Parts: sequence; structure tokens; C-alpha cells
Amino acid sequence: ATLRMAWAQDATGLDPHKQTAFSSLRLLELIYEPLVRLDADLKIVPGIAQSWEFSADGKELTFKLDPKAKFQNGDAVTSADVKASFERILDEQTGAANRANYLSIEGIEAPDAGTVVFKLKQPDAPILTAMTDTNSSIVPASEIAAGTIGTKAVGSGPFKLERWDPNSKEVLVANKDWAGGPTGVEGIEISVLPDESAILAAMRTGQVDFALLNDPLIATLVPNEAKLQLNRAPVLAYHVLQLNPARKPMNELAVRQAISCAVDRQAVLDTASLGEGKVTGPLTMPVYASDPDSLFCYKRDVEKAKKLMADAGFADGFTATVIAATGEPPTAASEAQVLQSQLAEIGVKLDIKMMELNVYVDTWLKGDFDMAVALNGGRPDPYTMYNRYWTKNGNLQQVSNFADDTLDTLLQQGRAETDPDKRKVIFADFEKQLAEKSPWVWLYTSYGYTAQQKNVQGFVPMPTGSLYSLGKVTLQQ
Amino acid sequence: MKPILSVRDLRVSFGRAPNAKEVVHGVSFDLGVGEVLAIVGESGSGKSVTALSTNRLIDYAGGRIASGSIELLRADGSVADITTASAQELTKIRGAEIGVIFQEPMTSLNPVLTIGAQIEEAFRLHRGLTGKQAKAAAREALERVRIPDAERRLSATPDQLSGGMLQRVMIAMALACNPRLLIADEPTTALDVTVQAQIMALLSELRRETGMSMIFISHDIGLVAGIADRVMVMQDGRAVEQGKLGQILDDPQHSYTRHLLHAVPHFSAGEAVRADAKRAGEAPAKPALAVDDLVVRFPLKRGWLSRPFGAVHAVDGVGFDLLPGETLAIVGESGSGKSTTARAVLGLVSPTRGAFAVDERTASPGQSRLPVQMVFQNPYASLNPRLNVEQILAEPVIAAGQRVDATVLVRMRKLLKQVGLPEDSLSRYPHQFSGGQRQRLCIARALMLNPSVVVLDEAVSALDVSVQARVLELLVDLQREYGLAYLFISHDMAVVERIAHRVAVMFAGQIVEIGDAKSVLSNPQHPYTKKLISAVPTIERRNQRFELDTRQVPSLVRPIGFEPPAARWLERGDDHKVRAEA
Amino acid sequence: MNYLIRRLAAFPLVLIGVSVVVFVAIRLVPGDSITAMLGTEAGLLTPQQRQSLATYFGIDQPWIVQYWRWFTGLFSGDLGISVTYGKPVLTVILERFPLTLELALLSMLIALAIGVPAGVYAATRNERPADLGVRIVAMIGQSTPSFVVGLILIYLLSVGFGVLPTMGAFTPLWQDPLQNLSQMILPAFTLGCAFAASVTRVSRSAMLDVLSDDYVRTARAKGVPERKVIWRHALPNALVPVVTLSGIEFGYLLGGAVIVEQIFALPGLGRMVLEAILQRDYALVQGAVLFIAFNFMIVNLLVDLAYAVLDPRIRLEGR
Amino acid sequence: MRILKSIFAHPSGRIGGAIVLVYLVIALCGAFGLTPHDPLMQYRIDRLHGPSASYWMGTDLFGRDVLSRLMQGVGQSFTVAFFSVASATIVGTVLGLTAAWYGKRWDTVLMRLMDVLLAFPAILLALLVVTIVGPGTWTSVAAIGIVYTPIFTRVVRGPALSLKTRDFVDAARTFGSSRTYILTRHLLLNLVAPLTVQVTLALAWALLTEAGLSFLGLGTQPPAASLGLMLSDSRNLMEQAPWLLAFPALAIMLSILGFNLLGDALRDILDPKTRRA
Ligand SMILES: Nc1ncnc2c1ncn2[C@@H]1O[C@H](COP(=O)(O)OP(=O)(O)OP(=O)(O)O)[C@@H](O)[C@H]1O
Ligand SMILES: Nc1ncnc2c1ncn2[C@@H]1O[C@H](COP(=O)(O)OP(=O)(O)OP(=O)(O)O)[C@@H](O)[C@H]1O
Ligand SMILES: [Mg+2]
Ligand SMILES: [Mg+2]
Repeated sequence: ATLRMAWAQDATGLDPHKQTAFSSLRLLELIYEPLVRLDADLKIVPGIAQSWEFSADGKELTFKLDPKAKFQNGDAVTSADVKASFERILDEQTGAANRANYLSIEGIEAPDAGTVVFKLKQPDAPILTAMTDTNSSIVPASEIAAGTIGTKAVGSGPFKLERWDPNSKEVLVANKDWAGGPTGVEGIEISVLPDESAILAAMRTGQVDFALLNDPLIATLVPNEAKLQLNRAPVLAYHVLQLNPARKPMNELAVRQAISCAVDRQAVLDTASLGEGKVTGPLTMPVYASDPDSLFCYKRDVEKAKKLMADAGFADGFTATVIAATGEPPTAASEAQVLQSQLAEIGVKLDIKMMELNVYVDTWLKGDFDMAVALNGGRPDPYTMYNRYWTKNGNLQQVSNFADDTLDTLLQQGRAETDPDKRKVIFADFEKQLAEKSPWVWLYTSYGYTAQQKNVQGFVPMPTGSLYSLGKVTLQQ
Repeated sequence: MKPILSVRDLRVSFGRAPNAKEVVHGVSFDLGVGEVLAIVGESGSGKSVTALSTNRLIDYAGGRIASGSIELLRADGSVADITTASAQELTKIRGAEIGVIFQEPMTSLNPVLTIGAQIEEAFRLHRGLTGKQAKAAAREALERVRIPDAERRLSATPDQLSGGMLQRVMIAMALACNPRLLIADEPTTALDVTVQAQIMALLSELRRETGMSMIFISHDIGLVAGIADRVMVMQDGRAVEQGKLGQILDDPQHSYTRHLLHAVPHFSAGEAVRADAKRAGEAPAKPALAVDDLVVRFPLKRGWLSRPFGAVHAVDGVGFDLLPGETLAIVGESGSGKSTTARAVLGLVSPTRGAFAVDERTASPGQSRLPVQMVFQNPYASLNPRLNVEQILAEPVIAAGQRVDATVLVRMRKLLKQVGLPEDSLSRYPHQFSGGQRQRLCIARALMLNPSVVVLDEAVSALDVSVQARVLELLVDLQREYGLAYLFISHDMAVVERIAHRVAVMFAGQIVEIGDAKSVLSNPQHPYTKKLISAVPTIERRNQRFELDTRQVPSLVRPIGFEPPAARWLERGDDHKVRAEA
Repeated sequence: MNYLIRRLAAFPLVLIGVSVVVFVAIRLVPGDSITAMLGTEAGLLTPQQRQSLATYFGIDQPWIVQYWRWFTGLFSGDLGISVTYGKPVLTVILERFPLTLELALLSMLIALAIGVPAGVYAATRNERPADLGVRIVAMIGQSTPSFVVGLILIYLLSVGFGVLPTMGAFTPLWQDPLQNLSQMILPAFTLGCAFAASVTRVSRSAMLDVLSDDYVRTARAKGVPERKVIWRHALPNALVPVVTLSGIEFGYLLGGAVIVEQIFALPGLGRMVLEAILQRDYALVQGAVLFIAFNFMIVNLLVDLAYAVLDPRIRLEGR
Repeated sequence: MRILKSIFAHPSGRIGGAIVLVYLVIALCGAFGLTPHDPLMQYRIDRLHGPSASYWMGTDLFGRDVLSRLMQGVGQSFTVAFFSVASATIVGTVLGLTAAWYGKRWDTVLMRLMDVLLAFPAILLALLVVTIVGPGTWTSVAAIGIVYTPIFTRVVRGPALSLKTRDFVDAARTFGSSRTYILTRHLLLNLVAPLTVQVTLALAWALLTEAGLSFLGLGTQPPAASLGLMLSDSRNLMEQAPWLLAFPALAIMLSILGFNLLGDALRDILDPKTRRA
């Protein structure tokens, strides 16, 4: 049987090393495989690699590859392919999205066809988590040499891409050679239905078996239908109000804290997302997350906020502009409006400026805003997730505009530490500091939604939003 | 013998019940078999409404027959009351038993259907002919109205034929099924005199041939005289008088009939020209306007790069002079270049060649601001509907760079009074005036700046006869008072006779004859002038047989660089010369 | 013939104008293909990486050079390569065009089939209740935004009747006509609604004008039955404004009906261009807009030719 | 005055005029804050309330009063429609007039330029303008204005060409009236009729376009309301809160209906060709 699937946003390209859009990853992870992957509990499990181990000094990481792993062109996956793939990622010319995570790699060795050794300049615990990313997928060395990555999709995953009409449909067929065993369906046909209410309509009439939903307003309607089932998974991505500490008056700690105290995070969640989600601190992965209530000002306290404002000399408030992207996420405009109304209570007058996504990204990357409503992607590892913003030489320093010695130190410590328990302590401190210094106001994490007909069996929702388990899904007649 | 049509106490009204407005108030008449009844009367007197009631076409114009009866003697001898006939019955009667010809041949034919299709339709509907037969019948019908090359014309669309031709097509169509009654509603009003004569000739000939009856509507008594057996005079929706043609013309009983007969300028072949000729005797004054060798050509272009391949010689070597206080009339048929001459004099088209002098001030071609003013043909089109009278009269003053002050206002009032408009006119808008009043306004406007020459292009053609007479009087009075020189363009010979001192006859862009009005009108020399004058209908020419002449006006399109041979003028009197035929 | 040549000769000028406008406009928009692909992750690129991506997307040269390259490519029929689709722009456009064309044709058909008879009927019932009824319905149709019609249609069908034509995967007409029509009928109807309303209003008023013309009176005087008077004599004369309107609307529809395509998930030109803009697929935007403009002009030309066929008085000179 | 009277006498003019008038009043109330509630006030406990005595048209996702927002939205939508049509009218009229008057090369150049704009798909044109400048009220005004300018240019040029050949213009030329005088008094003044009609129709279309732009997220910016934005915000709530879609949709339809009716009436009144007994 073929699984009929629908989503609102289509992939934007096929190069697994370059494409970072959520919509692209959902497609590519069905075709390509990384060395290791994450399971539903965010634990690292085998991918192409059967096993792995760090050397005692933490400067060598060795993988043993699965001998059954085969590319869709029939070739076996060898250490040469792994080496070539990582060299491609590391090559500046490629423009690979994940390159920054691998800067500690000094050399890659392939002692035999089934073994790969990464030599590191320094101990790097998060590197293993980074390798679970679809952006670190292994591609055939032959395709790299031919320069066809991005035009032809040849991976080792459960499905082969047979046909792609961008913004219209994809046809995937089962990969008979898949090392993970036979797939539950013969193929997947994905339709792009840009309007989510149309997706719901199509599911109601039984045209679609499985769909990816973005908009909580639509998702909450699914449980009303007898034949349909809604899958929810908390995700790592977080909704946040980014302040720009380089701009007056957000350069004042008191002002930032006042804003943090004036925000009723639960209300934002309730209104913008119909309560679909959880209030969160900076760390969204369950292993590291602390109880939000223990964080600075997570209980709304308008009086305190007003006092802080007064202390900073802004008793009368001030005016600032907040930017948000149109439709990305769908709740952005709503969040901005709730925040606007909440901050008005302490005299902070927000002007909302909605922007087309690319314009927004451009502005955001330049750090050219007073405040920004954002949905930032999360990573399973705190260091990978935040080093870009809060280390002094983080790549997105110009976005966060906030360099802080304590935060920097904590992150460096966490990176080098390989003992999980010690890491937890370090990052708990990091989270507390971050919430208190309030460069940003973290709001909530939402759910990743998928909707399915009840006869679809075996789908496991993932916090990363991954649809990888579609490989094992079956259709009951 | 029973009359073919018997109308009793016909009342027709427009509009819905409460606001219904009756426009025909109880008209009765009988029409004998083979008889021609003329209905005359001024515009709006109800002529058309009466006629269109006889086949109930009036229903479609929003009218309703309120009461009365219309009895039609049908071909099978039965009598049908049109007022109560069913829609089905009416479609059988229309076209088959009652044919109609309308005033505007240009708009009365369907522009998107070929002539052939439109004529064939009548045969299909009433004779059941189809295919080849219908086509052959249509061709025959066209031949019957003397259309040359009928076969080819069948596939032409109306825009490809001239007005005269189209009216013939209309007649062919109306007569296709040999109706026993033909209604001709002002069938020649839109046509040139010469063409009018041809159509009239055709109608009388066909009538003799077929013996049909006819209702002939016209406001031109002269025209009626040529064809009618009986006349009915209408005024304000009533038939004020009816009787035999002779009786009405020679012994009118009703005052309105007398007024109508009196007001209409009758052409009398130069007998009625003005007596105050300027050129008689003493040394002529300096001309107010002198035109010498005026040439206007409109280039014709074609092809990729719009290369000119020829030109319309609209005006070719026209020259004349005009003394103060004198009227020169330019006559000629449509397209002969009359208006173009006037427009060139006014600087509205730039002449290809030629010189003007106004009050001896020469002007280069294309330059306006000479003391020449113009009165246009259509009083409705020549006044900006959005300006009030004060603004309209002020325009020439503003254009001349003067202030609109108290003295200007005084002059406005004076002129308004002189042209016979009420005191309070200044604040009114053009739509609040009748056609005649508007033309007076135009005249007043033309006089605002004390011009020495006034060009009047068909200035009275659009007006009702009695209004026409009054405007002509006004023009003469003003001419006397201000010593104005008039360049008077018209195709109506009777009007020309009344106002012109001199007459110039234009044919195909050239003046073919020019001279003293009396001399030209009474003793025309050029063949074209002769034809023109013989075509003018008058009440003297009763039941006259018009000559049929189907020649076409020559084309004015000439190849590039073509120059006509120099004119040779033959003197035919003191002030009367004629162009020698090449 | 001449006229055709002259009109066609003006095409390149207008197209160059269009191409310059779109070329400049799309580049004035902040963001580029790189941010469109990587989103916020684009910030992680080193300058060197960025440079090589710029080369990959062909946006590393000054505008003038880019334009010239693109412009000279036009002459060999090369509109560039779409970075989203990884295919030549022309191929992408031509894949989308049949749907757009079909949708436009269908909605025009629906509009004319409803609008013209309704307009004619209303005109013959001038100012009577039937006329007012038709006019009010037409005005309501004209004043309802198409997305409202579309959303409500989908909702009613899916919830009320539990049926819905297949959405997303589009079946071309030549593959499965029935399936294709079932997919197209709703969007065509949605678009056709407002279109039909305009046609109704225009044909009504044109018909009213024509019915008071002299030649209609002539036809009646000939004894032509009323039905024939209306359909054979009056209607052809009333068609010019209807053709004008249909031409304009059709021309716009050929540019794609963004919103309706979005709601009904049709892979048409409109959505393609919208997405190309959002994804900063410069070559595709340029090519598509040029293509749409070209179609628009062809339609205009056809409309002018149609005038000449409909009405022999209209000469194909100037405009 | 005369016009107002005739509008009142015309059946569809009466209805259309009344509707437009009511909307103007609503728009003014909305603009001056004369609304039952503060349109921005978020009554959190009353989120997504159906129509009731205190909220006649219910509340939205944020607990804001829909009626108040609708009133403000009407003002906003009308502002966009009014200014965009006004600018298109002014620019289009000037261009159309000069094209008709000077003719020749100027006409050719101008009309080809208008062709370029016309050939550009309208929604794309608006889209590009909006993405370049960033969305907002005045951007919408500019975008819609640019889209309508070529239409007005054509609407003016056609009749201006024929007016140019009318007798009263010829008469003016024989007096030697200045170009500006002729252009303003004789041409422009007589174009008022077709322009008025076109303006009312364009207003209706501008309302629709504004709605379309807002639907794509390119129009009015939150938290301000416009009819189109309210529609687009509510479409995914169509099932939970149908009133959120119904009222703005009705409001849009009714306003466009009003403008169309008024436009029809004005055409009947001002255009002598369609003036019938
Ligand atoms: N469709 C109509 N609706 C209302 N009134 C009309 C209509 N047609 C004619 N009338 C009125 O009926 C009266 C008679 O009109 P009719 O056309 O019969 O005049 P006429 O004698 O033929 O004039 P003309 O010489 O101008 O043709 C006029 O007062 C006119 O205003
Ligand atoms: N602008 C123009 N371009 C080309 N040909 C023209 C133009 N104006 C006039 N003509 C032609 O010049 C000739 C003379 O026209 P004109 O208007 O002077 O005739 P007219 O004697 O005034 O006719 P009417 O009695 O119908 O008014 C006609 O054949 C006409 O078609
Ligand atoms: Mg009459
Ligand atoms: Mg003339």
C-alpha cells in the first residue's frame, strides 16, 4: 500500500548538507541517513554506524559501519563515503550548514572499509549529537565527485525519491535494500496543500492518510473527527521574544528583567497557541531542562517589573519596534500582539512590524531590530544549541548582541565535559544565568503535530519533529 | 373602396401609469390603397410616434397605445386591429405587410451583419426561402433599388457603403416582401440634396411599379410636395389639418399650417436673394478676409514604416475674398471640402499651402488669434456642457489675455439681449437651453471679441424650420449692425439664398463656380451646380419626376506629388465665374 | 496583417520594460537565495562559504552583468535555471502553464455561460423584478472575495457531503479528463463566480444600449421574432464590451490566480511565482513574469482581433 | 447638490448611497474611537466568545471585541481604498490627459509604459512593492495605487481623445485659449463623469485587493484591524468561531455592494448615453 501524505510547505532543495529548512529536512531524512540518530527520548542510537566510541582522552572518535548499509544505487556504504561526506561538509566552498559544529575535527581516517576515525583537536562531547543531524548525512563519494548532490537524491534511507514536482508533490518508493529492514508501506505520495484547512478537509474526506500540521488552530480540530488521530510531540524549537541588548534601553539589565517579569508566558501560550505547548526556559531538551517556575520571574510580576523600570529610569516606559515573520511560525503575529498588550502595562509601547520571511531573516541576521519574535530551532545538546549565540565568538553574536563572560565560560566547560551528570550541573547553572540576565525572554515550546487516519499504525512522534519512523509505518485495511 | 389603413382617435403615451405622458392626443386618418399620405410638422410633434404605432413598434420604445383603433386591411381581405393583435400576428404583419424606412440609414442597419444577410432575412421570414434562393432574391431586391454591382455588395457590411447607398439598401429591405404599406420616416433627412433627389426618385418609381400605399413623414414641405397625394399636419400630438396636397399648400386653413408654410425657406432659384449686395457699383472696400490658393492635404500612410503613399486632397487651390458686411456662402455636397476650408481659415488644420489675409494682416498658416470667429453646426457639441453661460462667454476674453471685469459683463448682457436670450441666462448651463437658444449663445460667444469675420459651418442646419428662420434673421441684423463678414457654409440652397450675397460652389475640394448669389443661383453654369440646383425640392415642383442618377462622387485620394492642372476660369458676368472642365 | 506586424513589433519593447522592472524589483527585496535556502542558519556561514554559495546561485556578479547575461540568454531561448526546481525556467513554466490555461479557460467558460444569458435576460426585463433580482445576485457575486467563496465551498463539501476532489497531485487533462475536470471544477467555479457577475453586469448594460439602437428597431420592423432579434441582431453588437472584459480578466487569470491556487492546492503559475519570490528564485521570477506579460499581450492582441471580427466598423489601426 | 438629488432619486443610487454613507459614519466612529469597546483591548477571560449582549459580534482569539475591530477595520480598509484610488486617479488623469493631448511620441512612450505596468500581474506588482518597502498601510496604498494607475490612464485617455475633437475644444482653439485652460476646463471637467464612475468601481476593487493582500499577510499590520486582515486571521478559526469570518466577510460584501450600486447609479446619472427614459 502507498501512504498518501500531505504537508503545507514543500522542501526547498535536495542537498542534505545545505538544506536547513524544516520542510526540506522532513523529506531528506526519509532518503538519507546520518552516522547516528536520536530516538524518541533523544538518546543516541545507531544509524549507518553500528557502534562508536571516544578514545580515553576524548580526542579520537571511532565508528564501525553497518555492513548491510547500502546506497540506493546499490553500492555499499563505506568509510570512504563517510570521509568524503565529512570533507564535503568541512569544505568552505560547499556552504554546508553544519560545518561550524565540526571545527574541532583535525583529520578523518578510514583504516578499512567499515571503520572511520575522527581525529579531534580537543575533546568535543557535542560532536556526536551534531552527527545525528540530517545535515550530516552520508552521501556516496561517487556522487560528490560527479557533483550531482542536490540534483539527484541518492541516500541509504528507507525511501527512494522517484519524482519531485516542487510545491506540488513528491513520490517516494520503498528502498528494498534498506539496512533497517523492509518498510511498512510500498511508498509515500506527498501532496503539497499550502492551506492547512484544505489539508484538514482532505483528511476528513479520507483523501489523505497522514499529514504534517503547523497551525495549532487547525491541529486542535483533528480530535473532533472520529476517523482521525492527532499525534503531538513536544519539540525542541522554542518561541522567544529576542531583545537586542545593544540597543537602548535594552542595554540596561533592569529593563530587560522588567520585560521578562511583565510577560505572562502562559497567557501568550494560551492565546497564540490555544494552550498547545509548555512554558519553557532556555533549555528545551527534557534531560537538561529545569522546572520553569524556578527561573527568574517566570511568575508574572507586574509590580516588580514597574519597579525595575523605575530603577532604570524608565518609569514612563519607552517605545520599541518588534519584528516578526509573516506566517513563520503561524503564531508569530498573535504572539506579538499578546506581548504588545502585556508590555503596555509597564509602559513599553511596541510597534509590530511583520515581515516576509526572507526579509525577516535578513534583518534578523544583521541584528537590526529592537526586539524580535522568533521561533528558534533547538538541538538535543545545549552546547550545539546555544554556542552560536552566547559564546564570545559565536557565529550569531551579531544577532544576540550579548557577550557575557559567565555564559561563555559555562558553555566552554560544558563542551569539554564528557560526564553526563557534570554536564547537567553546568548547564542548569547556564540556564539560570541566562534567564536572569534576560537577553531574551523565552516563552514556550509548542508541539509538532501530525494527523493521521486511525488505520495508520506504528508512527512514533519525535521531539525533533522527525518523520523517520514513517519507514516502519503500516496501513491497516 | 376600403382604405388600407384606418386610424381612429389614436392616443399614445409613454411611461408607466402614474407618470404616463400622452404625446399623441387622438389622431384619426384614413389611407387609401395606393395613396401617399404625408405627415408634416415640427420636431416632437408626434409624427414618428403616430407612424410607428401603425405596426406597434412603439411598444419597444416604451410607448403604449392608450386608446383608439388602427385597422389594417390585410392582403387576404380581412381586417386586423393592430392595437389588439397578438405578438405572433404582429411579426407576420411587420415586414410582410408593412415595411418601414427610417431616417438614419447609417444606424438603421445592423453594423455586424452583411447587407446580404439582412435582406435575405426578410425573404426567409416571410417567404420561407433558404440558401441560394434567398440569396438570389436579395440580389434582385438590390438591383431593384438600382444598386450597381449588386452581387458584390451583398457581402459588404454597412460601413463599406455611403449613406445614399445604405438608404437604398433600407428601401430594398423594406420592399423585399412587397408590403402593401410602406412607412417612410424622414428617409432623406440625413442625406445630401443630390442624393435626396435620387432617393425620392426611387421611391416614386417603386410606388408606381408596385401600387403600394405609403406614409411619408417629413418636416420639409418642399419635399412632400414632390410625392404626396394627401397631407396631414401635426402639432403637439394633434392632427391640426389634413387634406389633398394642393388644398393644403395653396389654401391652408389652420394658422399653424400657414406658419409652417411661411417659415420654411423656399428655394426660388435666386429670386429671393438679399438686396444689399456689397459689390454693386462703387469701388469695393478692402476685403475682410482674403484666401489665396488654399491647399489642404491629409497624407495617407501604410506599411511597416508608415510610408505615405498618397493624400486626400480635401481642399485644392481654393481662393476667394470676402468684404466687410458681406456673406459668402459655400455650398457643395458632403465631403467636398467645405468644412476643411473653414477649419483652415480658423487655423484648426494646418494648410499644406496657401495664404490668408484678415483685415489685410497676413497670417502664416496655422496661426490663430486672427479676428475670425466660428459658429459650429451642432449647437449641442460646441458648448462645453459643464460651464455656465458666463464662463462660456468669458472664455474668448480670458484667451485674449483680458480680465473679466464689469465692462465685460456689461458686454455679455448686451450681446445676450441682442441675440434674444433672457436676462438671467448668465448663470445657466447649456442643457437648460433649447437648440435654437444654444446656437444664439454660440453666436454671442463668437461676437464677444468684435471679430471682423465669422465662419458659420452649417450653423442653422440642425435647427427646426421656424427656429432656423429666426436665427437667420438675427444673423442678418447682426451683420448690419457690426459690419460682419460671414463665411456661410451650408448644403441647404434655400437657406443660402436667403443669406448669401455671393455663392461659391465646391466640388471635390475645388471651387467650381463662384459669384453673385443671384447670378449663380438663377443661372448656374457648371454642370455640378446645375445638378445641385435642380435637386432642390420646392413646393412649386409638385409630383415631379426626379431623374435617377447613380454616379458616385469622385475619390479625393491622389498619389503622392499629384498636382491638379491650374484652374481655367470662364467669366460669366460681372461677378460670376466658372471653372472650365478639363 | 500590417497591423499584426506593428503590434507584434511593440512586444519586445514592452517585454524589455517588464524584464527590467522585474529584474530590479526582485533584487531590491531584502534577502537572497541563500537566506531563502538556509533561513536563520545562513548566519553561520563564513564569508568564504557565502561567496561560494553566491557563485552557485549566480548572484555574485554586479546587477548589470547579471542582467546582461540573462538578457543575452533570452535570444537562445534560455531563461536560466530555476534553483528551486533545478530545471530550466522555461521547462518549469511550461509544466505549470497547462493547468493555469485550463483554469482560466474553464472559469471564462463558466463566466460566459452564466453571465451572458443572465445579462441578456436582465436587459430584456429592464427594471422589472427579474432584472433587479439578477442584478443583485450579480453584485453580491462580484463583491464576495474569492477566498471566502473557496473556503466556504471546501468546508461545506468536506464536512457536509464528505466529498472533495483530489487535491494536490494534479492530473493533466490528457491523462484522465474526468479526474482532471473533477479537480478543476471547484476552483474554476470559485473564480468563475465573480467573473460571471462582472460579465452579467457588462452584458446587461451593453445589451440595454444595443436594444435601443436603430437597427434593432429595423429588425423588428422586418417582422423578426423577438427571440431572434435579441440573439441574432442585438447580441453580436453587445459583445464588444463583454469581449473586452473577458479579455482583461482572462489575461489576469493567465497570470495565475494566487489565492485560489493556494486554497485548492493547484500547482499553477500564480503560486509558482509567489513561491519563487519567497524563495528568491530570481531566474524563475524573471522568466515567469516575462512569460505572463507576454501572454497578457497576446490576449490583448487577440481581443483586438476579436473586435475586428465582431464588428467590421472597427478597423485595426492604431488603438 | 443636483447630483445628490439625482442619486437620491435613483433606486440603486439610494441604496448604494445609504450603504456608503453608513460605512463612512462607521469608519469615522472607528477612527475617532467611538466604538463599544477598545478595539485593541484583550479581554482575556472572554476569548472566542460568540455574539452576545456585551459583544454583539463576539470576540476574537485575543478576547477583543469583533464589532469594535470591525469598525476600526472599516476605517482602515476605507483609508487604504480611498488614498490608493485617489493617487491612482490623480496620476492616471494627468498622464492620460497629457497622452491624449500631446499625442505622438509622448503618447506612445506613456502608453507603452502603462502596458508594462498592465502586463505585470497585478497581485505580483503589489507583492513586489510590499516586499520591497515592507508592509503597512501606506505601502498598501502605494501598491494598489500603482496597480490602478494604468487603468485610470486608459480610462482618461480614451474619452480625452474624443473630447479633443469636440467642437467646443475647436472653438476654444479658435479663441486662442491656453493649453491649461483647455485641458482643465474643457477636457478634465467633462471627464468628471466617467472618472466618478470609475472611482466608485475602483474603490470597490481596491477594497477587494486590500483584502487579498492582507490575506497573504502583506497588507495592514497587526494589531490594527482591516477587513481583509480580520478575514485572513479568522480563516483557520472558521470552525471554532464562524462569526469571526462571517461578520468581516459580510462587511466587505456589503461595502463593495454599496460602491457598486452607487457606481451604477452614477453611471446612469452622469453618462447621457445610458440615460434612458
Ligand atoms: N421613447 C420615448 N419616451 C418618451 N417620450 C418620447 C419617446 N419617443 C418620443 N417621445 C416624445 O413623443 C413626442 C413625439 O415624438 P416624435 O418622435 O413622434 O416626434 P417627431 O414629430 O417624429 O419629431 P422629429 O421630427 O424630431 O422626428 C415628443 O415630445 C417626444 O419627446
Ligand atoms: N483629419 C482628416 N484626415 C483625413 N481626411 C480628412 C480629414 N478631415 C477631412 N478629411 C477628408 O477631407 C474631405 C473633405 O472633408 P470636409 O469635412 O471638408 O467636407 P464637407 O464638405 O465639410 O462635408 P460635410 O458636408 O459632410 O460636412 C473628406 O473626404 C474627408 O474625408
Ligand atoms: Mg421623428
Ligand atoms: Mg462639414
